[in-house]
Amino acid sequence: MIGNLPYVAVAMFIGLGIYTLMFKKNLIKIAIGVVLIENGVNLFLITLGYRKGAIAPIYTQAPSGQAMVLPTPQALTLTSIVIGIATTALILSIAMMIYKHYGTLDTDQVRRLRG
Amino acid sequence: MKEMSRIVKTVTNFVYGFIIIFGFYIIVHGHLTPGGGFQGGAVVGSAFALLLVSYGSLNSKKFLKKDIFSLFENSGLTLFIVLGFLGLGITFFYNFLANSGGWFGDAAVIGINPGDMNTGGVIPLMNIAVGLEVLSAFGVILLTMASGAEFTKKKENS
Amino acid sequence: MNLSNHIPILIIAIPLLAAFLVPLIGRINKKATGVLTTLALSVSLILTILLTVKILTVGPQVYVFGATSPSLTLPSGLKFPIRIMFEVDAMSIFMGLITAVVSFLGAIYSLSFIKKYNGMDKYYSLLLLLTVGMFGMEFTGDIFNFFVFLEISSIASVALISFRGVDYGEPAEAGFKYMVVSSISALMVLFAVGIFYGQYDILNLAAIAKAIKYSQLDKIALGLLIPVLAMKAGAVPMHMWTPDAYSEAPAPITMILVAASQASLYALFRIVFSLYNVTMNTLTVGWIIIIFGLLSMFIGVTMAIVQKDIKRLMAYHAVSQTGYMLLGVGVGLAVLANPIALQKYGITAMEGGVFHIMNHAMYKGLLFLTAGALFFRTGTRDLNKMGGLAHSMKYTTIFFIIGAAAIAGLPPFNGFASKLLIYESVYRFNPLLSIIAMVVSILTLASFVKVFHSAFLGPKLPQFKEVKEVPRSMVFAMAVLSCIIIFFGLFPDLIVKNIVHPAVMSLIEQLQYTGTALGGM
Amino acid sequence: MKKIIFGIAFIIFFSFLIVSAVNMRTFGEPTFSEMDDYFIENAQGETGANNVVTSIVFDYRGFDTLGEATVLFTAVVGIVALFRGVKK
Repeated sequence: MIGNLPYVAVAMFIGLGIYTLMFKKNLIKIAIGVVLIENGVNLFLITLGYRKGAIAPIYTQAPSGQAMVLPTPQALTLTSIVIGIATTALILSIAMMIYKHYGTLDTDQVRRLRG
Repeated sequence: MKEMSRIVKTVTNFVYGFIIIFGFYIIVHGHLTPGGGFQGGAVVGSAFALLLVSYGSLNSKKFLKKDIFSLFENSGLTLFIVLGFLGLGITFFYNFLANSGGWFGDAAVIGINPGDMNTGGVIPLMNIAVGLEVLSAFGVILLTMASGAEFTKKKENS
Repeated sequence: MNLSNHIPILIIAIPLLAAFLVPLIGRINKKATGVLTTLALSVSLILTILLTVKILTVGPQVYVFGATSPSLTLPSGLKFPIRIMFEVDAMSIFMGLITAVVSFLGAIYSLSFIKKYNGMDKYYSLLLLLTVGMFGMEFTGDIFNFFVFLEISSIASVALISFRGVDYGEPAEAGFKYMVVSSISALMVLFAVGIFYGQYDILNLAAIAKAIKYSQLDKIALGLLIPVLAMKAGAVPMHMWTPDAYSEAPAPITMILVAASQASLYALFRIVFSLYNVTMNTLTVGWIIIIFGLLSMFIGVTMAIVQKDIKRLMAYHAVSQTGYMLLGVGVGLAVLANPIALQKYGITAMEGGVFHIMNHAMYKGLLFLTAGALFFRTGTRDLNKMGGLAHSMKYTTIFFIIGAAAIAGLPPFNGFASKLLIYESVYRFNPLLSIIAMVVSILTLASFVKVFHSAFLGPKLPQFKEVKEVPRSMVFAMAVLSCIIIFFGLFPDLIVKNIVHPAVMSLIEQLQYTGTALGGM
Repeated sequence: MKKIIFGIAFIIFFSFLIVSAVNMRTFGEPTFSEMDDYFIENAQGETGANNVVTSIVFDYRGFDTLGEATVLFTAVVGIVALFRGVKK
């Protein structure tokens, strides 16, 4: 069980994010929920690439004689972090526009005002 | 956003140059040291955020122009996809400069080496293209959302 | 340097290059952005047709990025591919054809539809990026690449849905809802990519299909992927975003959004058929998809009848028609294990479902364009306020009749052809299912008669006196769609035999999919 | 009523996550790693870059990075389109 403690942390992260997404009413809290899930999934990707007692896969002045960590998850996580920035920026600017039109960030009031 | 106190502005004037230089260092040395286009672009983007916060969104419009950033962004991305197209003779993203002796073409010494700038083929050019795109993307996002925040707040007190 | 084996990437790279150039050209003159968009999309339409002919004659195409030759999948004695690969077989080019036609007509339609709004170059850039996202989702053979293109098409469609959000409140709210839904689905796809990578250390779809051992984790990955991709496709339990997103987006964008949700439907079929195929017990998974289909059909149409906003009504019909596709292919999946039943009615059910994807994209697109034409002239989407528009908008009325007849499944139009295939094959699998399908089809006809009556018939209302026909580019787009619908309706077996059947066979045979990628052909 | 349905869905979803966390191989010992070993050995030779991760990001999986730069570009165009009405 100790072996996959990081994966349990990932499960907590994503569970928390899903909880905030489902049960919270404020738009900004929903955006935070999405960011939580993103960080959880990125953590999951990165923990898949670790090799015990290995160093980063860069050959410039690297200490010799040590194994190297798996490089592909780092490339995948880099891509998904930038995608996370893009989605977060877009969600927050849409929340700003909703606040401009309806004057409130509460999803129930937004639905009632929309009529 | 209102501008910050005098002290913050003087420290920002002093510091933001070094942050931008450090960001460009990470972009250009992407294929040797940890980092690359995205991480370097983010560092330079943080310098723009520092300027925006310390000078406030109204008078930071004087030196952070949005349409120059969007021009850089489009040109950076066009450079990136043209680099992809140039390899079309063989396949789309073919690294035609690697080990070809010309620009960025030296073959890297296999195994642990001190790192020679002239290696890596197309990768340094792509790093620069993506770094340009990311830093201007951050610039545009920061300025647009800052002026957007002004606009939405105005509705609140009007 | 013959470009013929570079076609798969050119279909994506040219619209992408155009998307980056459109804001630059927009600085010089606004008019050129629309022309450049239409040009880029027409080039990719022509290339898609060329690729379709090539695939139906030669066989599935593979395109490896960055390798020394486009078809070198396994470099020098490796057992698994290391580079990203496009694997275009009959099913993915079938979907690519829909995307190309729909986006080309959307661009032509919006040449005159979008004149009223400012920010035209941003609109065209986003339209091109949405098309690139859909092409990428359909052509790629790499699951992480599929996640990236899923994300591009989601963000582009969110930005386009909330394009009118500057002056109204509803588009922003619809965009927010769709953004949250597509973020969750993209992240769960990424979680499934992590599960596959953690176990097999490969990212290529064909290589995973060969290495998969259907362990406990793969069941979880399947359990995550099916509901999430069904949510993106608009199946019922998670369809709350569909009515808002489809009704708030500009009309040409709604047409492309329909094709975008069908691209995630295609991804669901690709994962279920090419990745898992017989390793999972196909009966239960088939029944799960059938239940999704039934729910979508029934709830979609019952919600649609009560609507009074024309685009909301059509959005609920889109949900119910997605149910038909899920039903057809679900039946095919359920009998995948026993070959006798598969030969008897499984293949015809899948042909009906897959053919229905093409037909649905055509006539639902036509209906949304007619609704857009009404909105363009009358400025309202509310059926109670509209009336007597048949007097002044002759062409739009004809196109609406064609679209409504096609969606209800009346004989001379394409809706009938694919629904008949579904009815007869599903009847042999389980009679109750096809009875429900027929009832839903009748309810669809009822709701569209109501729309036709309230929007077009009736006396000429005073406030619509000066309403005249829509500009030529919009009429042209609607005319092309109606010709396709009538052509497919009159010669359905021509289409089914040489486009739909190879697509279905390429889905069913997993070895053909893994062979092209790993056979190193 | 809605809360109960959401609660059940949340419980099912969370059980999926916990089961996958428990069943996944132990952290730090990858069962298969041929693809990554290939990258570690051949990246320097084929692409000439010392940083193996950058050679994957830009050369072996360069198309992902093009897709991802497009994602960032789409988000920027979307945000600018959303705030285009704001007077400068």
